[in-house]
Amino acid sequence: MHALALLAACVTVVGAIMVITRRVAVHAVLYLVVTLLALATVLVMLGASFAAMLEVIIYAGAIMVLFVFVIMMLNLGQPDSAREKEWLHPRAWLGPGVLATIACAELLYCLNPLSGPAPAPAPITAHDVGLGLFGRYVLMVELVSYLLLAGLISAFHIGRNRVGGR
Amino acid sequence: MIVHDVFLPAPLLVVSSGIMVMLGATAWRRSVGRSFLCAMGILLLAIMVVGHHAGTVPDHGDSLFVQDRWTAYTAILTMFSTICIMLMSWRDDGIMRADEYALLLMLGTLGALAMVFSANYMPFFVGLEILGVSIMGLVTFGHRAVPGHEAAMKYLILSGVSSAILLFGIGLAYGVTGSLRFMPPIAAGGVSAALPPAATIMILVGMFFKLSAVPFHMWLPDVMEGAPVPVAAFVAVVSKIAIFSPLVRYFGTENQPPFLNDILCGVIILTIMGGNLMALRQADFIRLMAYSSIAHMGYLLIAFMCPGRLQSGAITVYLAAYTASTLGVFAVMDAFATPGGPDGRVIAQWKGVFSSHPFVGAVMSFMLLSLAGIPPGIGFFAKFGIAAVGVAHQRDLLLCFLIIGSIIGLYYYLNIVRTMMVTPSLPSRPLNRHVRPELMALVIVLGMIVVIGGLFPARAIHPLLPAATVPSETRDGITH
Amino acid sequence: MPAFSFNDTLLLATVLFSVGLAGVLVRRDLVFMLMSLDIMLNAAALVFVGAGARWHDATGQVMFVLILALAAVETAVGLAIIVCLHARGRPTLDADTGNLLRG
Amino acid sequence: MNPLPALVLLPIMGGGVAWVAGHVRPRVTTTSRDASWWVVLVTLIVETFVLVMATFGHPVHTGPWPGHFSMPWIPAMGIAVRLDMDGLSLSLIWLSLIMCFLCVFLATRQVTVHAGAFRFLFLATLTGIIGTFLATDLFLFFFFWELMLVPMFGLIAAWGHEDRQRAAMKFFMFTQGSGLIMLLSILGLVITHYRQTGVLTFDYFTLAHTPLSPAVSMLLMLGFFIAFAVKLPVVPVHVWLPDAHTQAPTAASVLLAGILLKTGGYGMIRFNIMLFPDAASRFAPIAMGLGVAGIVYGAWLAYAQDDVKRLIAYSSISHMGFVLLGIFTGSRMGMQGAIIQMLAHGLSTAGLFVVAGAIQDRLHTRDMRCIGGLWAAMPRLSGAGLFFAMAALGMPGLGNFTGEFLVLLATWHVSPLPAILAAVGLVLAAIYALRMVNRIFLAAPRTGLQPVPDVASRQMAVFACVMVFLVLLGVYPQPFVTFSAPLPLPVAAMTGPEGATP
Amino acid sequence: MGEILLPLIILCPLVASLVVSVSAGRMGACAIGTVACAGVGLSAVISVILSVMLLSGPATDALRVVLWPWMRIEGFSADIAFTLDRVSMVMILVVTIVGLLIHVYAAGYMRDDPGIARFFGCMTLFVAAMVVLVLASDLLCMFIGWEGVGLCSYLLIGFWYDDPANTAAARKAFYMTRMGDVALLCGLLLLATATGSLRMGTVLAAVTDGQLPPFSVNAAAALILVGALAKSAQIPFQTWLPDAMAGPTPTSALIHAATMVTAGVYLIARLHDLFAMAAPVMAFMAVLGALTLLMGACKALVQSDLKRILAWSTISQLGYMFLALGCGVWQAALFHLMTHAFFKALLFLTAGAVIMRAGHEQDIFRLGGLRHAMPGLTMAFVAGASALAGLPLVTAGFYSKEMILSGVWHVHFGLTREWGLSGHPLWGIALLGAFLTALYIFRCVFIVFCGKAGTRAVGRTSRLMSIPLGCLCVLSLSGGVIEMPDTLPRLHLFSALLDPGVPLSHADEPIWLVLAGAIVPLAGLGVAWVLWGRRVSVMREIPGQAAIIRPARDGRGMDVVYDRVFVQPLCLLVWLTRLDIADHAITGTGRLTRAASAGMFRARAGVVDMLAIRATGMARWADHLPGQFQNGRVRWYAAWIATGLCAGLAMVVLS
Repeated sequence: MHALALLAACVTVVGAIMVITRRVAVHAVLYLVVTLLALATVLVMLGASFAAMLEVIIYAGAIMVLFVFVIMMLNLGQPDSAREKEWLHPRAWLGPGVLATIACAELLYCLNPLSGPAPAPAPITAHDVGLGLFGRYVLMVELVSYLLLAGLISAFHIGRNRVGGR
Repeated sequence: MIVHDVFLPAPLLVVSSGIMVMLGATAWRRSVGRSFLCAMGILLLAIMVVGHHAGTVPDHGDSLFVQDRWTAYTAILTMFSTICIMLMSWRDDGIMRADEYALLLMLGTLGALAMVFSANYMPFFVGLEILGVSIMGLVTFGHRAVPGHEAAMKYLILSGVSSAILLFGIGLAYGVTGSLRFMPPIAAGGVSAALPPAATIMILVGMFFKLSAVPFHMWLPDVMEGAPVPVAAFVAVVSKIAIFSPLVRYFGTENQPPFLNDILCGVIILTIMGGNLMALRQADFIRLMAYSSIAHMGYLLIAFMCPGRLQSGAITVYLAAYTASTLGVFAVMDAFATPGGPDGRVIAQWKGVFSSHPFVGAVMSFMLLSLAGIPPGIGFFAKFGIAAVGVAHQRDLLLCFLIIGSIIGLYYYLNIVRTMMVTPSLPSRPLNRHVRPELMALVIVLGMIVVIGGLFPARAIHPLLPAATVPSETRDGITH
Repeated sequence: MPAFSFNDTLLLATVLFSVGLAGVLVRRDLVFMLMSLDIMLNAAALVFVGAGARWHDATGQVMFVLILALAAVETAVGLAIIVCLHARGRPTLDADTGNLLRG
Repeated sequence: MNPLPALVLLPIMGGGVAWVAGHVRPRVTTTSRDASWWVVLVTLIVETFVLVMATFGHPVHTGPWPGHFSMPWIPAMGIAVRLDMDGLSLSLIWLSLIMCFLCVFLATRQVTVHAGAFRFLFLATLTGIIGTFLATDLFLFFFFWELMLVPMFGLIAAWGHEDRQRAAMKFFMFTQGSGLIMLLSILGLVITHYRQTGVLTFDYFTLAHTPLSPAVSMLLMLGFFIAFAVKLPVVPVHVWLPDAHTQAPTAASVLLAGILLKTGGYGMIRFNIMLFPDAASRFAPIAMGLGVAGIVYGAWLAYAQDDVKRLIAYSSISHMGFVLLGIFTGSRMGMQGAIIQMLAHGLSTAGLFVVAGAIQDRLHTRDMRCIGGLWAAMPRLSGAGLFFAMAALGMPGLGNFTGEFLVLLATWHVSPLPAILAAVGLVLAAIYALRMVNRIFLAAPRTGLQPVPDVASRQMAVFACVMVFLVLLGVYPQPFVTFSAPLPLPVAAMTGPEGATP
Repeated sequence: MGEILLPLIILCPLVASLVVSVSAGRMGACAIGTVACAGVGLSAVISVILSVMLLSGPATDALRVVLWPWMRIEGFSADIAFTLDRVSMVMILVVTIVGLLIHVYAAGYMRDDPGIARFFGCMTLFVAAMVVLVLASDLLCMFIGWEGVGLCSYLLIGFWYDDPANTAAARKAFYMTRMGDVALLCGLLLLATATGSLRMGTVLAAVTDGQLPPFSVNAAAALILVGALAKSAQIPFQTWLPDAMAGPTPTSALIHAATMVTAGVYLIARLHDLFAMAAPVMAFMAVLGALTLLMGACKALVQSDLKRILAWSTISQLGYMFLALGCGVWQAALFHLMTHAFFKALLFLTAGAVIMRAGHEQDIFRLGGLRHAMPGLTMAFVAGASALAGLPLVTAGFYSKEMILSGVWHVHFGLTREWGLSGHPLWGIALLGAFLTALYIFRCVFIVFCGKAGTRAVGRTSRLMSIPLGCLCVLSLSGGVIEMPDTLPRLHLFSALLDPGVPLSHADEPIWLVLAGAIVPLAGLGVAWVLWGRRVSVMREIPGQAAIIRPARDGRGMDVVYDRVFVQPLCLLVWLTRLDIADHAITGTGRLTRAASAGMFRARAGVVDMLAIRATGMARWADHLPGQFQNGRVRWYAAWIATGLCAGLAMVVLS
């Protein structure tokens, strides 16, 4: 395995851990961007360059902007110290942490006897993905458009309601 | 070349293009009434074209969608429920202020239909998400904004978690089999034996969450409580049917994996007991219905667990009974609510309804009795079918819990009936002036369905499940 | 030239998934919850891409696109709700306090 | 025309009309004869005609028993509307009708609040009960079995006395819960039959020939037994009965005690004994023990009551103990005794409940410590009460004695000890019955009782009819005995019935 | 014709009863009395006619009427059937004729009572039931009458229900006899099981043929005996009869002296073939009868209530009858039954008239010197008293008692082969009883009618009342001459009538036997005269009453025992079982009682009820628990999802 790959994986995991442990939301968003970028690297190494591009552009680009926007809008830049102090208390995170660890361990056990050499196929190019997207899965694309429509309308309604409700 | 690979059941087509039409109409001139009418027309059309499809099934059989009698049945059930919910919410003044309600409802129905017709993880998952996102929007339509948003938030987080788990499971399955075909993964060469079960379990967790089986049920009461009454009905009915239909397909096509038995058993027991026990102490009608819906899913899973010639009848009748009775309860609740007065959400408000609104009280108790499984409602036959299936498979433990659960259920359903019979200390209020004729018609129609279905359930017993589940034996052994 | 075997991908995805899960479970702030959710979804997406690489199938990446869309929608709606809740008198985005809906 | 479906459907249809009629003239007073009451009366009269037709008409022997009706219902599961009638069901239906007339004349006129709905529920209960007596499709039987509970629940919960809600819930929970166990047994039997023959049917006569292993048949029989035991009621599961009887309005009490309990006995004869004779005979010692316990325990608790209706309710438990005892003696004599006891108990207890209801209507209390010395004020009512109390304590010459004697005799054949213990129950019966008589009727008049009107002569005439029936059962039960005998299950080859029915 | 007339004997009083009951409040007292008397009178006339017809036929002739089959079930059959043979003929005559006389008397006695309709309704119903009892040829059919008379007795004892004591007495009577009835029923069940029928002929034939094992015979006989003892108020059931005097006097005369209480005697006489096969039971019965007669006499001697004296004397006389039955001389028992009916009815009716005219005063010590005020009644009472005492030759009682005495003297109980029991001690007891009888009844006579005037007599005895008294006077004085001891002219009309085959003659009996029987009552009379009769009475009261006699006089010996042993524990138990636990705790009678009452409360509420409550509580608790889970926290919910996931995966991992 490439050292780069190892590094990317490590950065991903560490970044994720940093995301969930930050007190300040903006820091967490930044770490999340780091995580996503590292993940894009991993995707590239998996031969999915198209996916990596999307990850960078849409995820790290668009979605994270949403986060930042909301955080700034709500003025969450400063930690809510009274509340977040509790976070330092082991009581608050011990149980969930243990639960997540158990889930992780069990999943890892299921995957553990890893076998079989990694196949070394050619990378899947954007062409292949495009053929899939607009060939077999064209209906899915249409459906996803409805998903986006639903999200749009929901968000619209929620937002509109806020104004109208005042 | 593309068209050859596309197989699209007509209802999906109709509903999705209908949504476009509605969008267009909204863009042209906003009118809530028109969009409702339009939506109902589309749904009726979709019901009519159930069974037709566009395109052909690909030769290799790896189609995204599938169409058979089971899908047709559940699709009709779904769309019928949506029509009922539309009628229920037609002149609801909280909802009528926004015309996107009908749109969201249609989108949710589209998602549900996508799940119903799916033969592949992909449309299943996308449909699930469309449904989920629509529900998030719908939940916020209530009179009370904050609970609605809180409910939507809860639903969002939790369904996000469950979606992630589901997706992870699907991903594992895809990794194992290399295909997104909708069936339990089977260990193929090169991966560990523990991987397919793990994938199955993760998928199941996702499904159970949507089905609100205990211990993944917690969102349902909160969401239903925060939502307006018609939306609560939508959550309780349409999303349940939509998830149950693929569930049957998922495990119906193959022999069930052996480890599934224990898990299902445990979940069923937990679901029946949890749902019923928690319903016992509810003072809020909608929460009670939520828990009762959880318990009903538990009963339904019993039938799901016991393949055989009785299974299809049991499941179909139970679904129909559950749909009709639950919709009936919500419709009556809606009819009972008055703009300024009680909204019928608290059980105590139903005190003395038999004196003040005899018709409402009678229909309500009728629906509740049907839910409790007492004749002459269709619920009686439904529960009978479930028990028959259980006995045929000698699921003794489950049957015990079925009976215990039913008795507890009886208690809380009857408790409402009892409350309605209490003579009110206050003089009875004047009758609801805002009688909505379409709502009354809906209540009457649902009542008729429950009665006629209870008295003549024969029509619903045809084997509708995916062909593989029904043994090939014909009905020669039947007397008469 | 994939440097990751499928199993390694799964390993990474699992860890990522667990971290995301832990985040949802541990944090009380809704924004953090949404972010953790995104991490979990990313983990799932990673599995798909890895599996697609294993079978040399574009389907994995198609799924990736779909998951991406989902994540976008969920984040959008979630943030809308957060903004709305914030405006409605829940200045803290604490998911634990001030619950109106409880059994 | 086949009278059986008409028998079942007439009451509920009439009830619907009565409900509507009750809405036509909502201003109802006790004195004005309102339309819905007349509808009920007409319904019952028509029903009586139909029943006469069924009794004396010349049946076409299409089924194994004299009366038969069959219509497919749910063919996919082998369920059909199968109604069959033999002497047992016929006599119990007659009893039901008599009870209903009694109620209509004496007890339903007092209901003024939502009288139409009351009458509808009343007749709906009757439909359920008659259906239970007639159904020979196990599914249909269960259907009616559950169906009769709902209107009864409504009657108790809406028109009952002070603690009606709890009583109604208790009643419903117990009977319904046990019904579910019976459902499992029914399904078990059907599925077993299906496994062995490949025929999926709920037909009683077909299922009766299912070969069963002893353990299975015992299990299935127990399932049936529990449901019927709750309904009968047998002592450990009688808890619902005192409350329900006490809190129910008079008409509902009459129906409950008069016929609803009889469905339990009917079920035991028809399903426990006739479907699982072997298992029943193995179970007989326990059942007989339960019966004796019921006799003594019921009588004992009846003695400790101050509430009139509660006292009568406990006496019902005691009497139903005899029924259980008789059914499980395993001999024809015991079964006949049980049937006669059911008929007689229906009449006598119904009479007592009507009397108690009349007292409550007048004095607004059921507490025996507050009522007393009614003879001076109401000699007619008191005379009726005395008569029915005597019937309840097993006075020879009245119906109850005939039943009890036959049961005791049959029990003595099996084993003298339970018979002696059951006979001791008769002493206790005397104690509670006379205690009641001496508290209410023949006692020093209480001070502070305002003068109350006696029952009218017309109503006395209704009482007199019931009394005549009781005396007839007491001194000339032979026609009833032959008439009400349950016909044996037909052997496969047999086409016509053997039993002597008129 | 007999077939039509026989049911009419029952029907007439029954119809009269119905008419009287239904027309309550519409007919006047006179009309009611007329109807009742007419009903009973018709029945008496018919029975006389039938008796004549019967006697004109051969001796074994019997009139049998099967009205309709009662029950016909495999293994058992019973009919509503009646038989008029000579035994029942005697009884039916007694019942109807004495009944008629008492009815006529009662028509006068009860004239002013507001409840006269109820009274006559019950009285005529009683006659009907009694006739059923007597005539029934089927034991089960007889049981109808047997219980029917009990019911009427209950209703009539509690006739004046305003006084709780009266209703209590009525209930006591019913309960006591009901216990006996249950025993009798068990006996009948035993016989029915063994023979498949309860027709007397069938049963007796089966028994005499030896179809039944001896144990069954003995058991059946013992059970029937218990029933008879209870009905006839013998030891140990004697306590109800004195209390039963709470009813109107005609009731006491008819039911508790003349007819109903003798039903037990009659029953055993009818079944004497059965009892003949059960020697131990016979011996037991004889001993019990002897004890009862002695005890009854002793009790009667120390009573001060006139009606109670008569009641105890009834018990005592019934003891004679049981002694006779036990000794196998059932003819003598029946004979005594007949004469006893005459003179005891007479005594009661006279006593009733006396009491009524003396202003409802029943205490003999407050009465006194009534001889002058009411000479007619005095004569009647003296006639009855002498018949009761059995004054030789002139009274009916003498002959019947003599017959019993001689029968007892000759009896020998062969209990086992080598060991037997002679009847001589019993004879001694009976003789002693005869002495005491004379003593107590003449004590009563002397105290009430002689001596100082105690109370003022008011009014007159009405014609309606005096005519029956006259008739009964004649009957009780002369009714006995149809049967005489062998020492006297050999006249055995009565025993010949009953059992023509075997004339009951004891030609070898010593003459002193008869003499003893004749002298002892006279001696009793003399002693009574010495003690109470002279103008300056030696003593007003039995000496030494302070210590021993008071409890006896109270007449409550057995009552107290029963009260302590049965009634009070029962009442206590019931009291405990009806008491609320909270109430009881407040009374604070200690922890033990509390625990006991808790247990009893549980028994009352039904243990299962309790369990159900517990179960509900558990369910509530279990229901509350998940409520803790549903606390509205998203994280918490998500944690449950994760837990579910973990559990599912663990299943895979562990498998």
